[in-house]
Amino acid sequence: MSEKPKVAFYWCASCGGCEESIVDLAEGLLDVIEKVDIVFWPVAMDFKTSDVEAMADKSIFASFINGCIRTSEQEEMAHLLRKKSKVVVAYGSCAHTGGIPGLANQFAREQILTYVYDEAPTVTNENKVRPEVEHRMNGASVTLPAFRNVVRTLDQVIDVDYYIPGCAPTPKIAQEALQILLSGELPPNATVLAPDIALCDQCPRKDSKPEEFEYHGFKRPQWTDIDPEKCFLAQEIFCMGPATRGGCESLCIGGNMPCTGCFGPTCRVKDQGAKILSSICSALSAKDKDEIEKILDSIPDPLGTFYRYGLAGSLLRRNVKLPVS
Amino acid sequence: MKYIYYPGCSLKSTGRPYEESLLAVFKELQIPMEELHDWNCCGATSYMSVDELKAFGLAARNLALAESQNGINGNGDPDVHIVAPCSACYLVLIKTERYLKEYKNERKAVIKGLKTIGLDYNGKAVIRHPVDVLFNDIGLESIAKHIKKPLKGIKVASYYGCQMIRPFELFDPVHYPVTLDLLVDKLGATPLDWPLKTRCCGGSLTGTLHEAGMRLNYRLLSEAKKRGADMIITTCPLCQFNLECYQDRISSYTGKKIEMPILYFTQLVGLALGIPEKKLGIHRSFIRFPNFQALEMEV
Amino acid sequence: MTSTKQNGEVRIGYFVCHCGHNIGATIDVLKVADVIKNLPGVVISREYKYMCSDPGQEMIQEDIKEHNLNRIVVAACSPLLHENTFRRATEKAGINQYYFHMVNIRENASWVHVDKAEATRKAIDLSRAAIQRVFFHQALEKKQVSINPNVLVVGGGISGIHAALTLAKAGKKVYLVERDPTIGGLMAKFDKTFPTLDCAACILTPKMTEVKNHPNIELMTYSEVEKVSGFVGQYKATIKRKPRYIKEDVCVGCLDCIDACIYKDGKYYDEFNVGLSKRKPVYIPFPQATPQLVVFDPEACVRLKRGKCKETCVEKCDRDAIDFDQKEKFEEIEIGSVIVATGFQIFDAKKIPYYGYGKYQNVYNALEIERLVNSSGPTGGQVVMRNGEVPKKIGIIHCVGSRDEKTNIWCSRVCCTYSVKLAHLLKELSGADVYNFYIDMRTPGKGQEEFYNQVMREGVHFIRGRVAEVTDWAAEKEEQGKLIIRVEDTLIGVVRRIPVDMVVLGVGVEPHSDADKIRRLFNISCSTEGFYLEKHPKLAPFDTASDGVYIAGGCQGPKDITDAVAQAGAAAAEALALIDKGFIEMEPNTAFISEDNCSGCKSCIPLCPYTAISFDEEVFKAKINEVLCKGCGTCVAACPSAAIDQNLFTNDQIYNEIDGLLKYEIV
Amino acid sequence: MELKSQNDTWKPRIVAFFCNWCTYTAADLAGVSRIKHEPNVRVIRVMCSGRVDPQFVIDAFVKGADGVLIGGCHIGDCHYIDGNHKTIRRFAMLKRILKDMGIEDERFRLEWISASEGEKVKTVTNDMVEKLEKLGPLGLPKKFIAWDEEMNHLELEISKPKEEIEHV
Amino acid sequence: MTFSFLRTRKWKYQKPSRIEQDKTVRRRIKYESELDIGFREKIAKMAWGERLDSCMQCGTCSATCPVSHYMDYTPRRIIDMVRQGFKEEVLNSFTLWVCASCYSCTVECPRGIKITDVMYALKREAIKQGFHPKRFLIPMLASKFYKQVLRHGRQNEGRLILSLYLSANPLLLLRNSKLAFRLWRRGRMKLFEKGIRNKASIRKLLSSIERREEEPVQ
Repeated sequence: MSEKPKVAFYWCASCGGCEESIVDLAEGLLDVIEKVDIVFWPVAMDFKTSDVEAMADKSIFASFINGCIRTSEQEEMAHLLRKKSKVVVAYGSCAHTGGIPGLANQFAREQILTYVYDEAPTVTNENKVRPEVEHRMNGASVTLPAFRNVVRTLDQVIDVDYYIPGCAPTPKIAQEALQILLSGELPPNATVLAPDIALCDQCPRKDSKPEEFEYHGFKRPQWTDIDPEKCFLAQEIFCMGPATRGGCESLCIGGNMPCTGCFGPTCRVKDQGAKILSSICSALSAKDKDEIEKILDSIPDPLGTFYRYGLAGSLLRRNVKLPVS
Repeated sequence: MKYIYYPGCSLKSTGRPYEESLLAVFKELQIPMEELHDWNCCGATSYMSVDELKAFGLAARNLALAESQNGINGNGDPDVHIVAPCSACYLVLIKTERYLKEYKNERKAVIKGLKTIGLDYNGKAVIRHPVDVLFNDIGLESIAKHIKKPLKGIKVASYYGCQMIRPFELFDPVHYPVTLDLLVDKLGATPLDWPLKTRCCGGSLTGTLHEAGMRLNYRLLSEAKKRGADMIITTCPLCQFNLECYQDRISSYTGKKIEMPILYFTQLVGLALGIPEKKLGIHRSFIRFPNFQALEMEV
Repeated sequence: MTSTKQNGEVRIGYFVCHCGHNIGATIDVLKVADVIKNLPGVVISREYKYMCSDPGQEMIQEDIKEHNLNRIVVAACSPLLHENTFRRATEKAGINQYYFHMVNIRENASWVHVDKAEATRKAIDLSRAAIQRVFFHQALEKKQVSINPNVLVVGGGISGIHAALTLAKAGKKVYLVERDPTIGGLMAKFDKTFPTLDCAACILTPKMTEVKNHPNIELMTYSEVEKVSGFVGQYKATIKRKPRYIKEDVCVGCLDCIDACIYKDGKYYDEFNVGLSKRKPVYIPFPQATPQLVVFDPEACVRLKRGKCKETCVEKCDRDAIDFDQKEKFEEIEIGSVIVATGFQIFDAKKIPYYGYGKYQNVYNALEIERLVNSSGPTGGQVVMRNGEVPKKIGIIHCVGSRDEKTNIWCSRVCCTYSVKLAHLLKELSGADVYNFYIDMRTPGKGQEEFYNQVMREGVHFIRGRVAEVTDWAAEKEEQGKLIIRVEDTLIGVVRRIPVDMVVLGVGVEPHSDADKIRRLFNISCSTEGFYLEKHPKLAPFDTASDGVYIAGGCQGPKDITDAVAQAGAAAAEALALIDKGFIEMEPNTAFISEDNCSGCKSCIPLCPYTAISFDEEVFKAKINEVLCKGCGTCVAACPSAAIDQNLFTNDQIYNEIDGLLKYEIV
Repeated sequence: MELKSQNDTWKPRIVAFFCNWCTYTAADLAGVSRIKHEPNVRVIRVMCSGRVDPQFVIDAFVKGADGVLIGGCHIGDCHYIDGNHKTIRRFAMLKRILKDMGIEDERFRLEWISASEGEKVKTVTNDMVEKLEKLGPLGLPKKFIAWDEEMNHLELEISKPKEEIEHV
Repeated sequence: MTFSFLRTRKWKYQKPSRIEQDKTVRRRIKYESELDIGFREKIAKMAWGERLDSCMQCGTCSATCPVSHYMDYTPRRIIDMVRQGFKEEVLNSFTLWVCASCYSCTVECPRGIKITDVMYALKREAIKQGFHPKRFLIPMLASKFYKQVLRHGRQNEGRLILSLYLSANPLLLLRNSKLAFRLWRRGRMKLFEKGIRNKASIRKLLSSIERREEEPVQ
């Protein structure tokens, strides 16, 4: 047993889909278990933090952490695993670029708490109870992790060695990544373990995109009869494909849904949203201001569209007007 | 929308026929209008000569009053249209509005002053001349529908004066205004094309620099007469006063008899709309237009 | 950070220029050099009085050799001015010229700022940005493009004619395109030219004939440039040939058809005589028109309008030259360079209502007077007004539509002199009393002041003052029935009313109302007023920002015949220099696609204005044709996966420039 | 390493991307004509305003610019036919994004300045500086540091023994 | 000056001599040191006249002015004199007071100078510095008007003219009595009219608005 490399899995702010994706390896999972020794996986097995603390520094070969970092506990765990691991892998969009939870960076902490605990239509909370960092009752005290102001990607908290993109990472890409890591020939630091070329490269609808085109407005996929053979952009349905790293086997496209960008940008791009904006808007048909605005109105939530998975990891990270604390 | 009527001092005295005819015509055309409560003098040219900032303050008080009267503070209704029939008032209000918009320090000082008497000025008030309202808001076509007595056979010289037209090009070209002529044409009369449409009548110079004032008015009257005008219509109480009330004196200086009826354009419109003369204040004129009776006989 | 992945160790030499006091007076050059010295990668940092001087350049070269420098940054004037100077110096010292970068601390800093500390800070920021940028510079080669020796001349006025003849004489093929039925332009309408009073027709018509007969000139009248594509050396232009309804090669210009027309008298506005006479639907603009061909006016000709006519003209034409079925034709020509000489138009005096043009029949504009005094004009040179009388008193008003914020603010430059000329001609021909009303009398140039002096001595009145109004309203008896000019005689200081019979408006000149169309075809910029913008107001008044496109004559600004011809000659010489060199070197600022990174999303393809990007169906990736690419960088900014980059303006270079500019903040 | 005294009084810093043919030439003209204006603008020359990648704009803000100005040829006058059309389209969308991210409208500006409009360089610069002075610093680099300040608490907590934390 | 304010005799239409002959012998030259150098700037500030300097002395203003015949200096000369600092001459000039604010000059000026506003500024300056001629009606009218509005909030034409003529030249009253009577008979003149309701508020408003001269206009 002890010869097998030790591996840890941990989840932070995430939906659990990434954990699911590991289970999704199916038979592949057995191969993995054969090759490695899982020393920490709170979702599946009973380990305690103290178990990890007891390990020697750098004794874990690789820690796969998914989810972004929102609470003090997640920070603490990230730091702990960093200390104990040789390699830290950000697993999935949330850890990689912020993911869906990263969109919370549009709002202040207080806004979120108010909505979630007071205003959400499904909530009844007459006493206005809010989670507290520490609660004392009858001389005893209970603690909760602190809810931070900012949603962070993993690499904004600790140094990250590799990234496995995707929401969630496909079994194929996860397995390939594991194999690379286990092969012993480690790629250069901070590599994203997926092809460094945009999705269009592998897109089955690539040929159907015309060379000359312009956008007169954008249709919403849920209200549109989508031609299953034709490039989404050519149908004036917004698709993140051109600005998104490939490697996902075009799963969404196969399901007749446009790409939403979960694999993040290619390594040459600093800001995925800005890039797709630049590319799409350059090709609008409008010539004057009002026409342009009219077309742009057909994208009702530009921030959520361009930065669906990348807000926390984008250049600006967060609404800069929001209070610091 | 309700227009706010800002009469100014003249319309309450020498310009009474103007006020009477204006109100009558607006009533006939069913244009809602309400007098500005507790208005004060606009300051005219004289105030500008003594203290400009105070002149702006004086005029701005009216604008502020109008804004609060039309409920700008209450429901944020931006439709504050002040109708200022006297050209001098009209220009002073417009100039105030423009300059306060353009020059920050002045605006600050004036608003500060207004606040001391419990008023606020937002720059929302729009200043309109009745000619502008009739021409652009009501439209010649809908006026034409109300015409009961077309003014056939009379030749009318439109005298626009200075301050309605200059220095800002508002609703008429500064060099060759046409609105009144089109109106006259619509009423059935013949507009006269003459070059002195916008030449100065002298304003208050008739009272202060008598000779200059007389000569300016003589030029206007004699040129209109030479070109065959039956009457001159004006848009400003001071122009009307100058042109009308000094005619006998000008006649005695020059030795040439001049008898030219000088009407307000609203009086002319009123006649065409079939409003009785008395309601239009025509009985207050010094010089009678002989054909009025005949006009009433028609139709 | 002294080395980058691709470029090995970077050794930067930084040189900052005082430019005498031009930079030194506002920017603390010593301090700048001192700060930059400590930046990573900088091996040497120096300041010098005049960097562009020979010793300055030698200093750079010596330092390159001595310190083994491989990057050069010079902070001095604008790169538009001296970038090439320093690039050459860099090249001479043995390193690729594109390892050099220039920082503009004169036009962008010292000349426009007063605060010394702030200007110095700005110079440091800009220099730091350049230092960070040059890390990512790479060795590049200029690309060469061959030059097609054919030249397109647009506009057949005196400038266009002169330019075309100059080029043709040098043995180059010239296409001369003119939109009117004849060449000759405005000058053909003039009678005499100032200040020498030689007859315009006598000096112009021989040149027109020469154009017609020159084997190297292909004359395309009644034609317009419709479309232009390509780039310097390799332009393609589409010329629209409007139908004359005459077979050009058959018609001999006998003009019999004009006599035969069913209209016995002229009925339509005569463009050549600016409306002072009428012409028939079939006409020739003027007797010496070149080419000698008639034109049918489709708006006027009954046959063309209604499709039915007795066609007496066709009957009369024994050469069968009339062809009513002619259609617009489009011809494509290939040229290497272009001379634009489209001229100017005169100001429309109707825009100034108080001068009564168009209202009073005896108010004329200057061009009408040119025709009126012309011996071949509508009155045969008799000064007879529209009411049939000979004027006894004439007022000439200068600066109509010039020097006025409400119309055109510029001085039209020719009006003073032509007004003096017209005063002389009118006085001579009619014997009338002539009054000139001027604001300032501007008669610079050879012989002009002498001419003015001569006309003054002939007894023409010159009154200094801008006319406020021309009116027919008489204040006194002697003014009855006259036009009264109201003006302040500013030299005496009184306001005068001067009754005259005839008023001549010295209208200014302005860009053609459709000047924008041509301008955009050839990518020429314009100044605020709309005249075409020259590359440099002093040193390149005939060149434009578009390579291989030159301008001449009135389209560049108001000018007289002398200057127009001189400029046309200069433009032609410039085009010849380009042609005889045979090729042109172009900046290697093209975009390129890294094939490994391109996903083939085709986002870039529709964005290229020059169709330089194509899709390679074999590898399913986009490709840029380096020859067609002009280096705008639009595709680079739009590539969603950053697979495109641009030489000289790479993403890395710009990011580092931004970083360098703003580094001061994080201390 | 840098000049330490630079931060004494805050002055807006504007990063400007000027196109080579119109606005950069106009800035040169302003220089030649000695039209004095505010010294806050730092110009980066690009061949066409169409080269300005939205990433550059965001990057400039992130690196500490208080405003970003793009200068190009007037519509219809682009040296590259219609590069500025692309700029204006991207600009419109980028403006929306920046607004959503809390960056005020006045901080990001697109101006058409032709080669002959040296005077306009001055008016635009001065106007923008005036507006930015009113808005105050954007200061993103400092803001980022401030955001991450909250993570230092964790390190404090980690460094303390467990029991202590429970009673804090 | 030869203005005769009392001339009521018939004027025949005659050509007046247009160039005035001042026969008194006096020093007509001004040394540069006697000029007021700050005058130009002061007036430019007061009159929104940033463009004063661009005047090219074309004379359009004078030629278009309907009353320039009555001026001692034409508007063009006034503009130049302001620029050169001839403060006393300008403020003593009748030109300011003859200006009827018809704005013709402002509209026509090819350099966009707001000449009417310059005239207003000069009037203000002249009143402030006490420069205008005694018993000259126009400035007196302005100050009477000013006071009346300050007191009542509105002005009354009849009473304004009455008080003006009373203090200037009671004979003028006599001349205009017939006109007044005719107006009164037609109901177009009242000597008494109430002003605005809250008269104190006008005074309060106006006293609180004071321009501070040192403040730049823009």
